[in-house]
Amino acid sequence: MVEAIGVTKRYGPTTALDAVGLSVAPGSTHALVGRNGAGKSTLVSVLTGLTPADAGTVRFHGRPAPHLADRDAWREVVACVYQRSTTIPGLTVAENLFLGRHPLRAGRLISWRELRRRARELLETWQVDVDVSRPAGELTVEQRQFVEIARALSFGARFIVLDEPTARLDGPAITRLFEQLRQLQRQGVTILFISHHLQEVFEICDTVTVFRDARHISTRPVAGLDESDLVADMTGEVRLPGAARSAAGDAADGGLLGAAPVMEARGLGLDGAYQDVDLTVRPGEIVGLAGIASSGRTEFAETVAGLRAPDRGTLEISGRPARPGDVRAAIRGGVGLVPQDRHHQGFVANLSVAENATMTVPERLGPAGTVRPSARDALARTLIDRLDIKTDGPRQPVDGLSGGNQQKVVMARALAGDPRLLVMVSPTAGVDVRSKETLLSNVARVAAEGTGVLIASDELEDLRGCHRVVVMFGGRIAAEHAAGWHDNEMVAAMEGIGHA
Amino acid sequence: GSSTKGGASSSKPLVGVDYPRADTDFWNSYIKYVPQFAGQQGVTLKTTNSQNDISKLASNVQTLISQQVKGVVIAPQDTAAVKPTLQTLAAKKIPVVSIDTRPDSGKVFMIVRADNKAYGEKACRFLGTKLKGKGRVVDLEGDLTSINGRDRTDAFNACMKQNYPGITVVGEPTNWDQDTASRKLKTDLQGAPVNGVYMQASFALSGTLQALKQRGMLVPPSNPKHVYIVSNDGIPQELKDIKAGQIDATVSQPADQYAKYGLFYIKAAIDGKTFKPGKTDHGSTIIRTPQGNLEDQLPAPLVTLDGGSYGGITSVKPDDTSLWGNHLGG
Amino acid sequence: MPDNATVTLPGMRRLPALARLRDLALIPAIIVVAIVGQAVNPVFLEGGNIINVLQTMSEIAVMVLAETLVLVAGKMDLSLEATFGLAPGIAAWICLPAGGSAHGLGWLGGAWSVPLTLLVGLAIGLLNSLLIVRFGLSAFIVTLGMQITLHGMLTGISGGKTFFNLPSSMLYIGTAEWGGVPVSIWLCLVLFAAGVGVLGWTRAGRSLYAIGGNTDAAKAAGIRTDRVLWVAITTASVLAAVGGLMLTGRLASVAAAQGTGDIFTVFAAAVIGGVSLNGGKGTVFGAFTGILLLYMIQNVLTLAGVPAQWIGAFNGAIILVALILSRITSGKRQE
Amino acid sequence: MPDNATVTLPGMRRLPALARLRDLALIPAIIVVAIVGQAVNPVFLEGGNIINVLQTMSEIAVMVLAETLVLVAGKMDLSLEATFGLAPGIAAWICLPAGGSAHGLGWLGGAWSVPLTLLVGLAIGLLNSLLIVRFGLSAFIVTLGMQITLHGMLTGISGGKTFFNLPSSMLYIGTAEWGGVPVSIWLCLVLFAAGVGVLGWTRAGRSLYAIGGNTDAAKAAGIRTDRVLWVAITTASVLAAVGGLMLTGRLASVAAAQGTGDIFTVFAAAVIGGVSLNGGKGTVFGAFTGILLLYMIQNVLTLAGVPAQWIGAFNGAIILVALILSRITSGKRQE
Ligand SMILES: Nc1ncnc2c1ncn2[C@@H]1O[C@H](COP(=O)(O)OP(=O)(O)OP(=O)(O)O)[C@@H](O)[C@H]1O
Ligand SMILES: Nc1ncnc2c1ncn2[C@@H]1O[C@H](COP(=O)(O)OP(=O)(O)OP(=O)(O)O)[C@@H](O)[C@H]1O
Ligand SMILES: [Mg+2]
Ligand SMILES: [Mg+2]
Repeated sequence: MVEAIGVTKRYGPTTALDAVGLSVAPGSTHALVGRNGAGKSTLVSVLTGLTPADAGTVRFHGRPAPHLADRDAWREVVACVYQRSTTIPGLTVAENLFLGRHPLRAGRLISWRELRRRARELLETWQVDVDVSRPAGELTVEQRQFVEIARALSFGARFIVLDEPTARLDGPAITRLFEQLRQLQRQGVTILFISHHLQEVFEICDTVTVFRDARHISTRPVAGLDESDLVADMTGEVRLPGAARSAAGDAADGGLLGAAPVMEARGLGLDGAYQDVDLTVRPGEIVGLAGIASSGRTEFAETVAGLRAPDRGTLEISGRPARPGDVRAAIRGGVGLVPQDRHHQGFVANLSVAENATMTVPERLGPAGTVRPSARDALARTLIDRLDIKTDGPRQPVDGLSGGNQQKVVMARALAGDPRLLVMVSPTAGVDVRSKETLLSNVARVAAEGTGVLIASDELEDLRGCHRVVVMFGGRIAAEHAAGWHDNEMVAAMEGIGHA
Repeated sequence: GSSTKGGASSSKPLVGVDYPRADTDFWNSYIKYVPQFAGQQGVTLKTTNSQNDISKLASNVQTLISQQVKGVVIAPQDTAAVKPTLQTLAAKKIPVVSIDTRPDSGKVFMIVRADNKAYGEKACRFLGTKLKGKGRVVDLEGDLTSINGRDRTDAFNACMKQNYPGITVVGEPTNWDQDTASRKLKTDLQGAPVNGVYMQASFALSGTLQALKQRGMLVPPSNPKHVYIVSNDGIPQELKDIKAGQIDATVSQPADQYAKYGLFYIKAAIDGKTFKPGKTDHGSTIIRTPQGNLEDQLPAPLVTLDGGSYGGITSVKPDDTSLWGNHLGG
Repeated sequence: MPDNATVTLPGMRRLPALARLRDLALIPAIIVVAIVGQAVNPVFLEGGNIINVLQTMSEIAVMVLAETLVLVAGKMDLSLEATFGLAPGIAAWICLPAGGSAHGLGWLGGAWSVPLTLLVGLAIGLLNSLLIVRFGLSAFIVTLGMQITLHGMLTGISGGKTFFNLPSSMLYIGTAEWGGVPVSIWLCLVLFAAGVGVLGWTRAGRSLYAIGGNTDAAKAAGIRTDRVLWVAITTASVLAAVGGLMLTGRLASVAAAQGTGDIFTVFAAAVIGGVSLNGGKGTVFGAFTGILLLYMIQNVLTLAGVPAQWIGAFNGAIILVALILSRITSGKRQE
Repeated sequence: MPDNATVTLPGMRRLPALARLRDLALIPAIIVVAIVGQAVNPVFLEGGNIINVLQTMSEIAVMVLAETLVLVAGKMDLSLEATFGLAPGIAAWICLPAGGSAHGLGWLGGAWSVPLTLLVGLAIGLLNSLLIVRFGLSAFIVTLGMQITLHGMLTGISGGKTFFNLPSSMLYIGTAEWGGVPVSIWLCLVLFAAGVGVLGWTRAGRSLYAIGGNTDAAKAAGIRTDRVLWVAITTASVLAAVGGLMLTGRLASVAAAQGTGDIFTVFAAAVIGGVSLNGGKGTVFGAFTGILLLYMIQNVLTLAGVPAQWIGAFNGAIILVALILSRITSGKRQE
């Protein structure tokens, strides 16, 4: 079906792809896994004709790939959901869905009514409820992700590439996605599926290819394979996953004894998001805030970090009432934040890793409002090692990093100030297994050192390390589980089954 | 000047005046004079400002027409592009007086201007005489796209070539911008010695003086290093500088006369008077232009400290009461 | 009307039908000005005066249309004002007889002048595209450099003098009338109508919004971004040439300074009309209301006989006020 | 030097030490011009001429510095050129005696003129910030409106006349010399040095890059984006006022048109110097090389005695060439 032979791609000094080969059999669902920066997305943009390869060839059905400029031809052979959002904020959802293929009426004019009708139809099949004439820029991350998926799958291409489609989706959404994928599989559509959730690979893929450090490592049938083999291939070392969990476990014993809460919310409410939420986080305690997209978890977390001002209720950070909606005050009060959408709020793309990582701690960079590059780079290096960020060095611009490594930079920015309260929203979205361990074990470590942690997420791995998980549903706290809960009860709680 | 109260009565006919621009000393004194003389000449005014943009002039005249003016006074800075406007006015039988410039084509009742070529000529004669026909002179030209600027340049160069071949002229276009003027002058001062400067308008005045001062070349005529400076316009500051011996001469543009006779002729036209070539009662001559229009050529006196005569050109002293610069508020 | 119009009208999200209302944002302002104008001077609403306003704005309006194309596609073109002067200038230069007061070259007959004008516009557009799209230079600065160069070339070929006694074919659209209304007004309206249609109801037009909004995304969606940009930038230059032709006709001449400084008005009109400088937002109709508003106010000022030396200050104040008005009516922060 | 310089030099990621090389991108060009200039006219490299170039560029250069601040922060200021004229204009107007040829108001003594100039700059800056930061209006169009308004106000208060016989305190920085070098050159260099320091090595400076690059991320990192923007925009206006003061001093007068049209040069210099119009990129030193290059070339042209009518075309062509040069040396597509 599709065949990449000896594809090489360099970015300046970085080699993103080193003579890799990949061959996807017709009708198969082929997983592509690898650590952050392994070169997956780069291969994707080569396979979909967005970036030219420095060397090597790509063939579809044994025929050479179309000319780069011939976008239509590409669109016929392959459809893709890219890791980075490709919706156009200014245009409506409907138009985003049918960009470049608007339904026409007499005189080759666009029929907007028809366009909206088809858009509604399309989204209904995905049970996404958004007004199709809203600008895409106003959608939530999840909604936007679905728009992208729906668009890609609606081309009717026989070969579909999905680069971390689940990274920005919550549980039920992922289930919906997989239903659709199975349908396509039945129709004999070929799929290239990229994800850092290995269980997803086992769930819907039949073959899996592993990349490591820009090289092709292995391609094997999924059947009869177990997770540790994959991780071994990805990391190049044999080591059992779940280390993160135990790390968090250790923290659990150390924590909880902390006296005064670092964060205390009383009857906190934000119109249209969440209502009378009471929540405390103690030093050394890791509190999970579970819930699906619409549950209000994200908004609550952002309120704690000072990104939003609550409409009612009180919020205290380490005993002192927080200045509502003042991030700077929050940071100075000892709050560290890992925001939800890294591209939007996480980093300044064209600034260096160092500048981004130290942005929250200006006062440490030099006396009297000055910044000593040496001091900054030194501080940055410690963070790079601590989070094991794959980069050319503190001065590489963040836009040169792979998705997962960018996320680590955001994490570094949050940890730079040794916060007393660490607020994280979906912290491991798009982060590979090992990096996920690194991130979570860091969380465990800072907790052990007495920092309170609030993780707003729906990723079970994120939540597993928590001492307790508070589940939100429909803007209210719906349940609370102590550590050691079972996946399905947690999922059920998030779906609001049993109450509401 | 905004429109004076009271509509157009037969006694005080409504006259439209379009000001070419409001951002130069010279045209502002003109703008100041027009309302003053309007009363004197017995006309009511509607005024517009075409901000040195000929297409604005066209549409301004349109608005004047739709306000039923009986006559129009314009000062087209582009003598070619004004043609369609003149045609429109002719079609509406509205008499036109053109101030300061001579339209390349089209019918006007009277042209009131001081010959820009004469400015260049006078400047050339003065410098030529003072420099005894040899030396290096910088000509700070106006803007190549301005007809008046070009007339002054051409006349100056022609006169120099013909009468003082020993003098080299360095022409520097300045877009009427004093910073550009002073920058280019300074650069020229780097090269061979400069003996004279001709500023085609007063805009370059103080920039030039500063440039010379900075290089210690601002010395009295007695000193052989003296640089002779001729300016143009006759604004009060120039007259002061001549008295102070800072500059040596200027050509006084008759801003007041422009206003006075512009309105005088338009009123006459409305009253059905007619004129023919020959001397006038105000020391000027009316001639017939190649285009067949009448042109009242107002005198533009050369002003020098001693009021002497240079190369056959008589001049007046800077305190001469006939100079508009001497009876003007500011 | 393009749905993206909703962007700037959050309050109306649930009412797509009202989407196009955003385009009407300036209509209230325009009505107010009309009333004020009438109060200031009863001449204002007379047919003659309205035609005068429309005709004097028609040439610049065509440039506004051109700029809108480029802005929506996420680029800028500062050289339009220079093309506006140079295109007819070169045509006149080549077609006018050599020697005499005409200072032309006399290479070609007068019949060639109009095609030549468009050709020059085309050439400039292609050059701009080459530098911006092909070589990836900053559009702002490329076209700034082009603007200065082209102005300079016009001064150069004309020696600063004005071209006149132009071939009659060049004068036609600027002078002729159809049904008592100058051709330039008709032409301007037709071009804008076409613009509304293309940008609102054709794939090519919509792809401009896509490119202006997010080029990579547009590429991913199968749009040939480079090609679309070439076409947009080149079309803009040709339109500017047409505008210049209209003015040339009306003034029966090409002044060496034709177009100088107009680009400011063009941008002001576009932005006031709701076109974003960051690309991907704004409509042709909005841009039209923008330039119309500006010219109406100018006309009112003239009729009101504002003191000459304060005209400038007024013009600026107007742009600010119009801007604030459109900010209020759209209720959205601007980039 | 700001690390973001590396951004435009992918090939050098491994060599942070060379990062600053990006700033030197124009140095080769400058050297070439120097050689050509010397060949054209031996006067070129004489001290007198070099001082002449530096002094005549110093005033505009200060505006370039100001614009760089604003551009790095992701905004634009077109009104600087007007502040450049109006600030000293108002000071002169208020301090010059009423009546006589001075046409001032005579409200305050000459000693006040300099503080007044700066005050006006400050006021304009605050007004700009209010409209842009507080009301969220488009910086481009706000400052365009301001530009026209302020130019108009200068024409208005001066009645189009030039202010002469200024208080001596206004003339000082434009005329005095220290060690044979005009004060304005010293001042210009000092300001640029300060600029390099602030944008390169202070929090406030780096925060400008953060804001220009991604305002939301900067906010989320605790940077007081609004406050930083207020400071940047206001400082820029004050700097423009200083520049205006320098020119006023040098020409011992304020012309009604002072500053008009300079903004084009300012932008050209900044962008050629590597400052991005999309914010977050570029350095003060780069901007300096930009303006220096432009003025050196201008000077060479004057010395070479280029035919008057072609000067304009040359200037434009130069900007294009310089642009292409910087494109090649930086090897990165520009926005
Ligand atoms: N535009 C770019 N400029 C410079 N370097 C780049 C660019 N894009 C990718 N790289 C480099 O190429 C390598 C591979 O990046 P890529 O995004 O393909 O990794 P990935 O496998 O997709 O990682 P992730 O799972 O985090 O998305 C990374 O080291 C990255 O630094
Ligand atoms: N490392 C950094 N990167 C980007 N911006 C920064 C950095 N450090 C500080 N800033 C911002 O630069 C500005 C000046 O920094 P500074 O720490 O002096 O704040 P400030 O103005 O003194 O406020 P306060 O008086 O409350 O400390 C502030 O807006 C700050 O948020
Ligand atoms: Mg990736
Ligand atoms: Mg501080």
